[in-house]
Amino acid sequence: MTGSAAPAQTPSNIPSTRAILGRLRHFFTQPERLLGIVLALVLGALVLVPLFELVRETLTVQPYDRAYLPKAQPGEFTLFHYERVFAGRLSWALFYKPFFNSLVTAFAATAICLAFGAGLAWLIVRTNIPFRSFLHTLVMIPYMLPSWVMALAWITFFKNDRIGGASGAFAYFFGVQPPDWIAYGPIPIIICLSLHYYVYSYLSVSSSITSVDSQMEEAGAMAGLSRLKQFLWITAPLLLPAIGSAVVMTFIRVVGSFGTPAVLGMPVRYFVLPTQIYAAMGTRNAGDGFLLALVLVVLACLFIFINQRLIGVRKSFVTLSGKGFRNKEIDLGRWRWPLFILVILLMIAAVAFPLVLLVLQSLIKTAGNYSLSNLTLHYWIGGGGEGVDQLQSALIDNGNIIDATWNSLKLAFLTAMMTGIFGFLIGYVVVRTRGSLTSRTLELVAFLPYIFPALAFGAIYIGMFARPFGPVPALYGTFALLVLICSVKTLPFTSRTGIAALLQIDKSLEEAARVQGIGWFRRMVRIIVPIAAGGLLSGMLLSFISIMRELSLIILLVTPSTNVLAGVIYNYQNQDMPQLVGVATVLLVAIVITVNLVVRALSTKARIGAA
Amino acid sequence: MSEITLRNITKSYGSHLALPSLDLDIPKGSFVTLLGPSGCGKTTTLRVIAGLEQATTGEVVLGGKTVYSSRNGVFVPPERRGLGFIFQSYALWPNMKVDRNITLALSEAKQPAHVIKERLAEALAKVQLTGLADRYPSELSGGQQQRVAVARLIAARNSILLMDEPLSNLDAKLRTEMRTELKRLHRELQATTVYVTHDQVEALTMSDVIVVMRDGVIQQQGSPYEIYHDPANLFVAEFIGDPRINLLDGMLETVEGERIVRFEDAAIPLPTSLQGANGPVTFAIRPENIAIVERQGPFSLQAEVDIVQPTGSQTIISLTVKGHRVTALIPRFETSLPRNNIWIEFPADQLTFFDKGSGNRIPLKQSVVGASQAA
Amino acid sequence: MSEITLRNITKSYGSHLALPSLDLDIPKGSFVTLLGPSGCGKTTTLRVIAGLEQATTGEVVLGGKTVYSSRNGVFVPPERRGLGFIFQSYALWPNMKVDRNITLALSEAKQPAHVIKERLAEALAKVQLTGLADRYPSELSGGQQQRVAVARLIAARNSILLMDEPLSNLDAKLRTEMRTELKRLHRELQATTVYVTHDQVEALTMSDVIVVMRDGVIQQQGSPYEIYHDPANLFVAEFIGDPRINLLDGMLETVEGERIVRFEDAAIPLPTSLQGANGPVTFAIRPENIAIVERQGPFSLQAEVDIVQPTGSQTIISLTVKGHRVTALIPRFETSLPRNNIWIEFPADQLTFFDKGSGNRIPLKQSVVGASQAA
Amino acid sequence: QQADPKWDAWLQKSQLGPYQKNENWDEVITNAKKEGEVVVYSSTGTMLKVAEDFAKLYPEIKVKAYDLGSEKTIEKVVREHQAGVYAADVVYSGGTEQMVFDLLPNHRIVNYVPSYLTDRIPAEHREPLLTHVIEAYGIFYNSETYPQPPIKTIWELTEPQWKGRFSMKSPAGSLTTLMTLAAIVEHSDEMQKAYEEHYGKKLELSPGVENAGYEFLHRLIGNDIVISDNSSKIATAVGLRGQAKPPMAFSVIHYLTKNQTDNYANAIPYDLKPAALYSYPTYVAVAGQAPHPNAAKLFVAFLMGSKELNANSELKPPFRSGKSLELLQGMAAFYQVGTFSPRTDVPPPPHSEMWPKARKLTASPEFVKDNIAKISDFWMAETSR
Ligand SMILES: Nc1ncnc2c1ncn2[C@@H]1O[C@H](COP(=O)(O)OP(=O)(O)OP(=O)(O)O)[C@@H](O)[C@H]1O
Ligand SMILES: Nc1ncnc2c1ncn2[C@@H]1O[C@H](COP(=O)(O)OP(=O)(O)OP(=O)(O)O)[C@@H](O)[C@H]1O
Ligand SMILES: [Fe+3]
Ligand SMILES: [Mg+2]
Ligand SMILES: [Mg+2]
Repeated sequence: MTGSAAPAQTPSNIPSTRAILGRLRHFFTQPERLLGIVLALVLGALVLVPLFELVRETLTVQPYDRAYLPKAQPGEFTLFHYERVFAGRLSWALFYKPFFNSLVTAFAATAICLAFGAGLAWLIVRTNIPFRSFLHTLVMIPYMLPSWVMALAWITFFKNDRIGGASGAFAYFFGVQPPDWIAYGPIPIIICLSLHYYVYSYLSVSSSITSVDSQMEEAGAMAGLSRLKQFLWITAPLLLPAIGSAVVMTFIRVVGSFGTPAVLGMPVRYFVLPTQIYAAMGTRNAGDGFLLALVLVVLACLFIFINQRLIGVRKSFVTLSGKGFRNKEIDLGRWRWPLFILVILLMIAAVAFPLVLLVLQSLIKTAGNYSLSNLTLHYWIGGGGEGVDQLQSALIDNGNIIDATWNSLKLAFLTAMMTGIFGFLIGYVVVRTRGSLTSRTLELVAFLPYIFPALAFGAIYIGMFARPFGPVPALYGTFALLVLICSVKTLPFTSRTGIAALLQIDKSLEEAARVQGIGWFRRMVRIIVPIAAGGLLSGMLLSFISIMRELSLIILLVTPSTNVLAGVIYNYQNQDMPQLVGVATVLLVAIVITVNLVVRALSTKARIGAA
Repeated sequence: MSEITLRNITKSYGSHLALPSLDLDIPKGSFVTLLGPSGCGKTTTLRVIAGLEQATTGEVVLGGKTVYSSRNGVFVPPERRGLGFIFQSYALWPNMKVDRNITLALSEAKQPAHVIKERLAEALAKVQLTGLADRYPSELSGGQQQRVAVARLIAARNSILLMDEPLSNLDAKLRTEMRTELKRLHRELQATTVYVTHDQVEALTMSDVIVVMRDGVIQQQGSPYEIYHDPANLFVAEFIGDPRINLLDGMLETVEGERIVRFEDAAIPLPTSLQGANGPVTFAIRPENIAIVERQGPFSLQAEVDIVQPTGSQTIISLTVKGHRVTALIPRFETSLPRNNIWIEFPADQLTFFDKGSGNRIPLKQSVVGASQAA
Repeated sequence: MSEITLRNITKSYGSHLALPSLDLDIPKGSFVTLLGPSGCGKTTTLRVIAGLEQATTGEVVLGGKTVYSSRNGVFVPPERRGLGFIFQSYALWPNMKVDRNITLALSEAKQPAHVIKERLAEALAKVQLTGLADRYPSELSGGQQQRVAVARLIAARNSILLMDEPLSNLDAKLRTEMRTELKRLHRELQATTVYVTHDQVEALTMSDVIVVMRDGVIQQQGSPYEIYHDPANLFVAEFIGDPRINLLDGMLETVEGERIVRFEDAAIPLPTSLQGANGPVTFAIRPENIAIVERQGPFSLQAEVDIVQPTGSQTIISLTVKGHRVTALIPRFETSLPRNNIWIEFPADQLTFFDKGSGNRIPLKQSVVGASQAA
Repeated sequence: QQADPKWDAWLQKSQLGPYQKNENWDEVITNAKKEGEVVVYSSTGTMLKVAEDFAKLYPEIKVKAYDLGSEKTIEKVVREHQAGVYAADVVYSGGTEQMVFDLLPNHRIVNYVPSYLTDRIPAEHREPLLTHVIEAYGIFYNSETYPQPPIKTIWELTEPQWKGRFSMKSPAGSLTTLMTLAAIVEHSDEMQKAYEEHYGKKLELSPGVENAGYEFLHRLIGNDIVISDNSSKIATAVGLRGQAKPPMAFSVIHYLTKNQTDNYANAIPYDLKPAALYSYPTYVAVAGQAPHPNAAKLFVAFLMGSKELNANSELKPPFRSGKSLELLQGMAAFYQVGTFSPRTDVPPPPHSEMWPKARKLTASPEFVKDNIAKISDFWMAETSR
């Protein structure tokens, strides 16, 4: 009490108990503080406990370890996994080589993503390339496709005789077998990942370019700098923070991505960390699996840290504009149309190419034969015909696909809602308590799920929610658990957009309502939510998209009645039913794109304007 | 009667003490301006009154009711203080049309529809925006947005109005006009108004009382006349007045019973009532009080014309007097003056003296103040 | 000799014609201000001169060299025009320290290191920023940033300087001071300067020539004196002067060979040299030219005092005269006036007349203009 | 394992394990119908078809069959049990190591053999765990390109002409593939013999390699083996007609059916030394603490085929309908070459004439228990070289 050194220590200046109570009451009547504490606790339980569990599992004897540690009891403390993974005879195979491969693909893909993303952002935001708003929508579509779609398409197209059987479309049409290095391994992995994940760089850089005053470049021109030097010395450094965050986001996603390396790496035994995690989990070697997952987590943290060290200090660059801001459109001159065509070609490669192949795949009777007579609509509308698998019902009465579609939609929708609400609340608390410990902690914790490998996250959630967890009843096997884990995993999307959206809203907008006697809840409903809706909605769309195609996160948690579309596709893939893989994937993509376009159209109409 | 009372208010942000200890009484119905440079704590004071910021210690009494007291742990949140507030950014809600912006608080307070309608119409009429009720704020010009913010205030009919630099986003001419309108509005509503600005012209033109602040400490409090003519210290003297007041170093002397101030080679006789001791002194003269003469007089100083800047009704003349830069202001449009052959005079009754150490004004005896007022 | 020549420049953005057709000659070494309301095409004009924007048609000649001609397909890009430019937002490069901001153009032009060092020191000294070379722009105040932008200009030593509202981000007092400094700078560098502003005070105080624009069309071009005293039309008259000029509707009549203007029940005798025909007319009088008298005279009108606003050296008085709002300006500090019992007079030689239809000024015979100038 | 009263109580209530005496089959059926539901975790998608068939016979009982793949079936059971959730009734999976040496002793599952079948199944397929079907990996070649088997001994696959032309499913994530590798390693003396007979020289082990079984894997991988994620694709790759240089592969032999359905040309060199077939069992068991034990029993019995089924039963395709279904019951969906019932009284499915005679290698549960992790590690180390 005496610690609050009042200038004059007369007894009346020492706050009374009542005063302290009043202060406390005031503290808790500030909704953002109370909310902050509640959110921090809930998120802590949902995010930090799994992280703790992950670490704990790597340090204990697992049932699988019996063969190695005959005397140990499962659950005992051990450093066995660390020795085995990092120093043992197998560490090269188990860890170092995949780790190295991971770094190679991830760095290369990140670099290409950055080049694509930043280039497109510049073209679409700054230049007079034709049909800009159309292009803006178009370049986001690759992100809506599941990333393995591209890989499947790639292998369908470039498959050579290494894995034998039906030839790929390339060999079929051109009569030449593509070499192994084009068909499998690091190069196609890098290309496929790049064509998918460049969207992060695009979004980050394009919004940053918009906020760079083009007068900076013009001042460069007045100083006699050539176009190139203007870009290198002025624009590029200003974009550095955006580029940095794009690099982090992309790298983490790419290095943790499983589907594409699994499809394209396996035939030439090109393993990366996620495939090793999957393999370890598959042989029930949870200790190794979790430890490798932990490596990914640490790698991501390291990356974030380095990025902040290198770039974080200069965050203030872009916010430096006052009155007289200008965003000038650069005239591409005669390059206008050629560049437009180039972009369209890129989009054809990233969007049309896989989609067309998938549609084709869903229509073909016998794999590898692309002649017209080999096509059938059986798998879409039934009707049978010669050479089709009569036992597989067509989409229209394939309960399997239809139920799963329904589940997927329900799951993605509920997740989007949940993350929308929580992203908003987190954004609100983080922005309103900016500078405080609560704010920083919350922001960090809300981002953590992003760096958590999905498979390990799912495995740990089973353990946590199979029995009552705190006040929460055992959720295992319920749909609610799926919604929960999906919400937590995709929370980074909405919390980031939520924070960004709320930062745009001047505090005074809320205070103006406050002094007029409008209570907290009404303020949220009437003012803050409607204004933040645009930004939030784009975050929710991201959640929706990623859950629609999510598999590794929930594969251990789904039950037949809660199976999702991605799971069905996975099963068909395993059962080698390419037609139904095609049907279900096309369906999935169609849903995602449609929902996206509809939501955007509606929000524009409602003056919300999702980015 | 005092409508707003701040007692011993302190406010710290972390380790930074924004308000060391503030006492302020604002009489009912008056227009009080908090004036000071950026970061001096004006906004903080206003927000403490509104309850948007909780003071660290002290007491706030509004209309006789204690709304904050650190001793008794009282804190009435802003939504129950019933104040009107205009923000620098206007804080119009971009998702609502003008009418909704003005009436939201009324409809949230469950006022009957016809009351809301009446008040809306009245408020719009007062700010001359009738007919624009159906626009979004983004479809209005800066000046119109400002008027909507005012209309919102009018419709709420609060007895205390707080305004935080409401005109700072407008351009010069519009500001001149809105100043007049806000002043007129205050006369009509008779609401106690606390107005924050760092623009001294706004403070001079609109206020009943000006409170000049610096680093959270009140420097001077008084009518515009007092503040302009009898600044309490160098800080206030320099802060008020555009172009800036001329500050010169002189030497106070008593020659044969007469007090004079010696500046370079000129000696200016002074009224004997000046209280300061002999020795070095800073004296100040406002640009408009410098007399420019075309012939050398007994107390005149030779000056060289540097820059002549007509602003319309006045002309600012930058002069060099014995190596010192001096600004004069004459009440007419002048595009050029002869560069040399110009003399200036400092009328003795227009000089203000400041202690070189403390920067505080050296007072005259009371009767003499009246004399300078008549000048 | 003309340093900058624009011939028949048009500029359209898509279907929007920002500059319908512009001709402008700017003499070497002069300080020319483009003045006009927002969106009138000032910035566009400046950017066309700089080459940052390519005109749709026309010709730009800088220092005798054609740098743009739509007819011959000539276009010299900005980086090779060798101009200095200050942007409204200063456009300092936030990733470079002050010294690099100032010297980038020099090192780009492969100047030897010692020259660069000298010029940097000189430029910093001129803008009084010596010692801050090692800061990032974000570590400077608004005024200091502005000075860095000026220093960048000084160091480059271009013979043509273009400035786009360089003072609009500063607050009032700082602006007054920077105005003087820019003016002094111009005198020292003797560079041809084109200055864009929408602030009429800046234009009046700094320019040799003011070019008033509206919707891309030049309304009047002349010295500050001409623009202020002999506005070509109602638009210019209203745009120039703060507080705004008073515009009143009267009736021009000829009574017994004498010309008078009738306003309400007063008749004001006019110089016979006024050329307009009898009939309704708009007449204008600047606030500072209204005489306030305390006794009714032959041509006086009774007025009611509405608001009194002292700005320091002057006081703005808002009056109501027979239902019309009239603003007067008196050159002293006044906090109140008796509300009634006030009369005002419009000195006949201070009135300006405008055609009610076209808004153009009704001229006097040439000799009489000189007379009004002496007043 | 210590005595666990709760476990014991459940066994008693469900009449399983030691309490499974004088089984009254009608009572089981009645109770099962009362329970009304059965939840099956299965490693194969075929179970979904079985579920459909089961529903035809017992419409009162709702079947929830989960196709999870072998590793996830086990993962799910273990995780659920660890968390105290008892959702599954029937667990169906391969993977001797886990099923027999982890799940069974830890009471995650309990062995159940319908009493009426006891004498129709050889003991090794009843104990410690009931085998539902015996499946096998076979070496596949393309019989269109090679009218005669292109190799005589498995060692030829390590020769240069098969470089990059032999594929198999990755054992990481496929317990059955791992079982195949285990069979090869366990029978390393036979592997060695085959080598020495064919090449007429002593097998030289590479440095650090323990025996002929490992040596074979070492050389096979060194010969640029192609790893695939999917056996069906492998069968397609080998058997597609019109290939000039088709690869060979390890594949599940029930893909031989593709020869009929899709006109592929897959064949197995049955005379291969030491063997062309590597068999492994797929187990079915009642889950520990199953909520619907009677329905589980009924489902297990259904899977094994009806009482009436015998060696002379007349079975006609399509097997999953009519009389054949009534007889085969749960076997109907499996009834094809490559999946063989352990019951001695079930007629072999079509095209499986060679099955009884051909030489098969099988890994024994004990060997698997002690060596499977080592083999898995060996594989990982070798493929990452
Ligand atoms: N939320 C805050 N956290 C920390 N310091 C603050 C905060 N708000 C204000 N301050 C500091 O308190 C001091 C007073 O700030 P205040 O906003 O009251 O100044 P002001 O007089 O309104 O200035 P301006 O004219 O720039 O609006 C400043 O030094 C400011 O940096
Ligand atoms: N890049 C552009 N694209 C389309 N229209 C433009 C563009 N730049 C300017 N305009 C339009 O051209 C007209 C003139 O603009 P300009 O910027 O020259 O005005 P200004 O006189 O400088 O105004 P301000 O005082 O607001 O800076 C305006 O109507 C403006 O909307
Ligand atoms: Fe992805
Ligand atoms: Mg403030
Ligand atoms: Mg402009």
